[in-house]
Amino acid sequence: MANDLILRVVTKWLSPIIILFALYVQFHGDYSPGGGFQAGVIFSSAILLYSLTYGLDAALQLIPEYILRIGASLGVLIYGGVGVASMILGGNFLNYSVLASTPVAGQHLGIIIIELGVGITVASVMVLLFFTFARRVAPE
Amino acid sequence: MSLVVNLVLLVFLLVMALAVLKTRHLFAMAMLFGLYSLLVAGLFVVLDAPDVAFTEAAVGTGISTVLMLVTLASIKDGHELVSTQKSRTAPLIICIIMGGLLIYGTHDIAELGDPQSAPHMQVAARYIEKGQEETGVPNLVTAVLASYRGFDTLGEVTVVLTAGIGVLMLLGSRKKLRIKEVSNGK
Amino acid sequence: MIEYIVGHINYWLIVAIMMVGLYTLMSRSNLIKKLAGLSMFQTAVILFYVSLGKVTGGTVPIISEEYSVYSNPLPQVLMLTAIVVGVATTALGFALVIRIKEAYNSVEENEISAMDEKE
Amino acid sequence: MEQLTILLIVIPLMVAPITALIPSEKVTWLLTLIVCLISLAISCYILYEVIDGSHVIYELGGWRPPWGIEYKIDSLNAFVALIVSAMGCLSCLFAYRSVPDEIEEKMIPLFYAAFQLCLLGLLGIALTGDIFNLFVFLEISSLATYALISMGKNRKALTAAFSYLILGTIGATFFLIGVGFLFAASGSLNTADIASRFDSFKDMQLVETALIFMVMGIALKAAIFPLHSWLPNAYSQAPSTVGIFLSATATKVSIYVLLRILYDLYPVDYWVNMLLPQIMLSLGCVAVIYGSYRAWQQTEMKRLLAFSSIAQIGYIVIGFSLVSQLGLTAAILHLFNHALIKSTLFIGAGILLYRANTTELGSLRGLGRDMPWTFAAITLAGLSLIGVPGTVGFVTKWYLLEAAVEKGMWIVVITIVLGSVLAIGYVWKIVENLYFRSKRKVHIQDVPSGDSAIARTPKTMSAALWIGAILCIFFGLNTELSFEAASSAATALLKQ
Repeated sequence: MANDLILRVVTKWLSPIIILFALYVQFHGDYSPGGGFQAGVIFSSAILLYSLTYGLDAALQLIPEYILRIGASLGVLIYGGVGVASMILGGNFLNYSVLASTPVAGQHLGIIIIELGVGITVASVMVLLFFTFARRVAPE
Repeated sequence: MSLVVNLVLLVFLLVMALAVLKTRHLFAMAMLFGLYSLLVAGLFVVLDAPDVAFTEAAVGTGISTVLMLVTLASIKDGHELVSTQKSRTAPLIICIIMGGLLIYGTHDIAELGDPQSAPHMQVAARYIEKGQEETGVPNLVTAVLASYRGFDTLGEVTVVLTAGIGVLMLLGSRKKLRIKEVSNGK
Repeated sequence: MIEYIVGHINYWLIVAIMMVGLYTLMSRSNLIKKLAGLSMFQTAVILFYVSLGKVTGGTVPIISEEYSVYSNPLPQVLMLTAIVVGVATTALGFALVIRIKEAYNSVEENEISAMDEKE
Repeated sequence: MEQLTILLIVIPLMVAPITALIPSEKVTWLLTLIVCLISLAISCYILYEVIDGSHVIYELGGWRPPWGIEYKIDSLNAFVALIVSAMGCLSCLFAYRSVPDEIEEKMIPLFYAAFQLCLLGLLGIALTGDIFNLFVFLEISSLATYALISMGKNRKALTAAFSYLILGTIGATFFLIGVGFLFAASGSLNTADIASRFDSFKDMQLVETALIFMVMGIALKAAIFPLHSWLPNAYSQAPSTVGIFLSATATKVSIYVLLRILYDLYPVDYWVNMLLPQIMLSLGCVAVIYGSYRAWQQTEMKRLLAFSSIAQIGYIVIGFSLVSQLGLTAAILHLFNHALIKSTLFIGAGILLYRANTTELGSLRGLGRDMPWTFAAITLAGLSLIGVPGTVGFVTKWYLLEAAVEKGMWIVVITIVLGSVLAIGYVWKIVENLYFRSKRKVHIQDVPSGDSAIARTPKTMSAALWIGAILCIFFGLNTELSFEAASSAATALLKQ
């Protein structure tokens, strides 16, 4: 597939748009359908598309595996970290109300941060899954 | 109207499920499976659940189907064997009993869309009433997901991480792992 | 009677789909097909939950001034989690299938258990 | 105090992702051990606080139940959390030398991360007061378990993990269906909330079906008799460390969930006339006989122990199906006692595997004479399994017999005695092969792997084995401590 000009051009144009859409879904999830999980999966589909057209090695150059591993852990740590931060600030675990001056602002802030954590973990793990599986297909 | 759409989609879905069951060509099955997920996503839209539809479309039609295809490509085996040894009556009987039990259970379930049913009257009522006020987020699904039941979502992210770790443990090494052909010690 | 059927038929259909999934899982020997059946079974359960959240005349649970009746967000939230759990299980299952194929050179349960018994 | 309870979850949750990234087997092992020890300390403290019948309530996210998720910890929660974290410590101690021997070096950090996630999942199940949250943590522990089992050396480990994955997921999905039906009837997911409003919807068929599906799903995960088929392969093919941890905790935690459903979520008088106790009781009895008999037939030590687990689960099922304070106490006490006995025996089997590279009883002949101390500890644990006075096994069987006599169930009494006789048979089989059979020509020095380091049992392994064996005797002689905890837990369950 890597030699098909149309596919290559379309992928080049489409991937950034998909990533942009993922970012929209990520940060507009409070007002419209969507959120960290959906954004993560959409983001990973952009990378999937790229690696299907340009090959696994090219995609691995774009995003090396160790970054994905760190990302997978980082997302959970961000989420848990928000919980721990709210404990340190005197609330219960995951009580975002204490994170900002007013409870509602705190809630909103907390939700945005944890959604980001979800997005990072999901995107990393989904891409990681695909890479790990796809490596088994590559002729050795 | 939405009930009719709902029923039509459900019938399609049943047909699709039967097709997955019947087909012997595994690549065709993967495609049918993707279609099945897409239909489910459509049903979720009819049921006012765009968030779930979004996820199902991305996960069921996207990730699951892609993983299934990659697995098929990796094992290089596109056909299911016609198995004669495995008994099919026992599973059929079990499924009929389970299905019968479930239908027995749904006897006194509230009708689809009944606004007076217990799930709407109890816990959820407060989310709709005060959700935006308390969390500052108009999308109540996000509000409940991230705040009221934020701990579940933390668990969900942990599940994703666990799956990632598990798959890396299984397929992570580039070389094929040496595996003993016989049980230990023999 | 007709009212009863109209009120329940969607649940019956969902149960039927659930059981087709379960039957696929239990009666087939091919491991990939088993996983597809498992996934269909779970998806049908998810569908059941989401159906519980529907309110007639309601709309998507995103608060806005134009609407006053909303569908129930709770089952939707629960099922977002369940979908993720489902895909995580399926991914792990596929990884196991690849390893089983490498170790046994087969993905048919019958053949594999025959090989296991020989040892 | 309240914040401590959540730390039980938060610590493994924050440490596991970090563990997965550290490329050092020593550091990751140390982190895991620290996590287990801290969990043990916290759960001991919580148990100490609630043993008088009080509760610790923790509202996650600061939301009041039933809108938010709540932890409402009584002595049963704390007791189960204690079992899980104590067994975590024991298997972690054993892991120090066993894991590098069995797992590919590159995978060790991931292995320990998965181990911590499994611990996290089991602790989460043990603490939560919300049935959907329970499902989420059930899946965390299950997914980690499937991955851990598949790390076994033999290729059979892969098929064992796969069939466990299929059956475990069916079980979890059945549970989810049950939760959905209960939610359709009650509109709530909080255990206490559902229990308090139970009368308003108890006549619905939904509620009945919900109970059946939840019990079936969890029985599958707990390997209660006809649904046990995944267990023998899963436990015997898993790496030794995993086998120890799972045999001591996984089914125990599932049984705990069953107790919660039957005694807490549903009122006892709802199901006591539904034939359910009779069915469970007969399944328990069949499990005792069947499990013991199959164990006796086995020629491989780990498989023998796994079948014996099915029988021991049968005792626990008998205990709580008697529906009495005493029976319930015996069941809960046996959760702890059996965890202790089985983990000790699995540690013994793990040491034999490490030294002799096999657990086939035929190949182990006479090995006990070369390793007298290991052999002595295995024998002690074996005696506990039979139920010899002075050991933990005796304590539970005694209470169980008393409970059965109290109810006038003579068949149950006969079953328990018969089960013990069969237990003598299969424990003797181990002892006989290890000590009384003449040695085979193969000496441990020239085992197939031939490593000179293997000629000695590592200190950490011996320590784990002896801690287990001594505790078997300690809690067999000092019954007050464990009995008080179990009976307080039983009271907490029956009160509601």
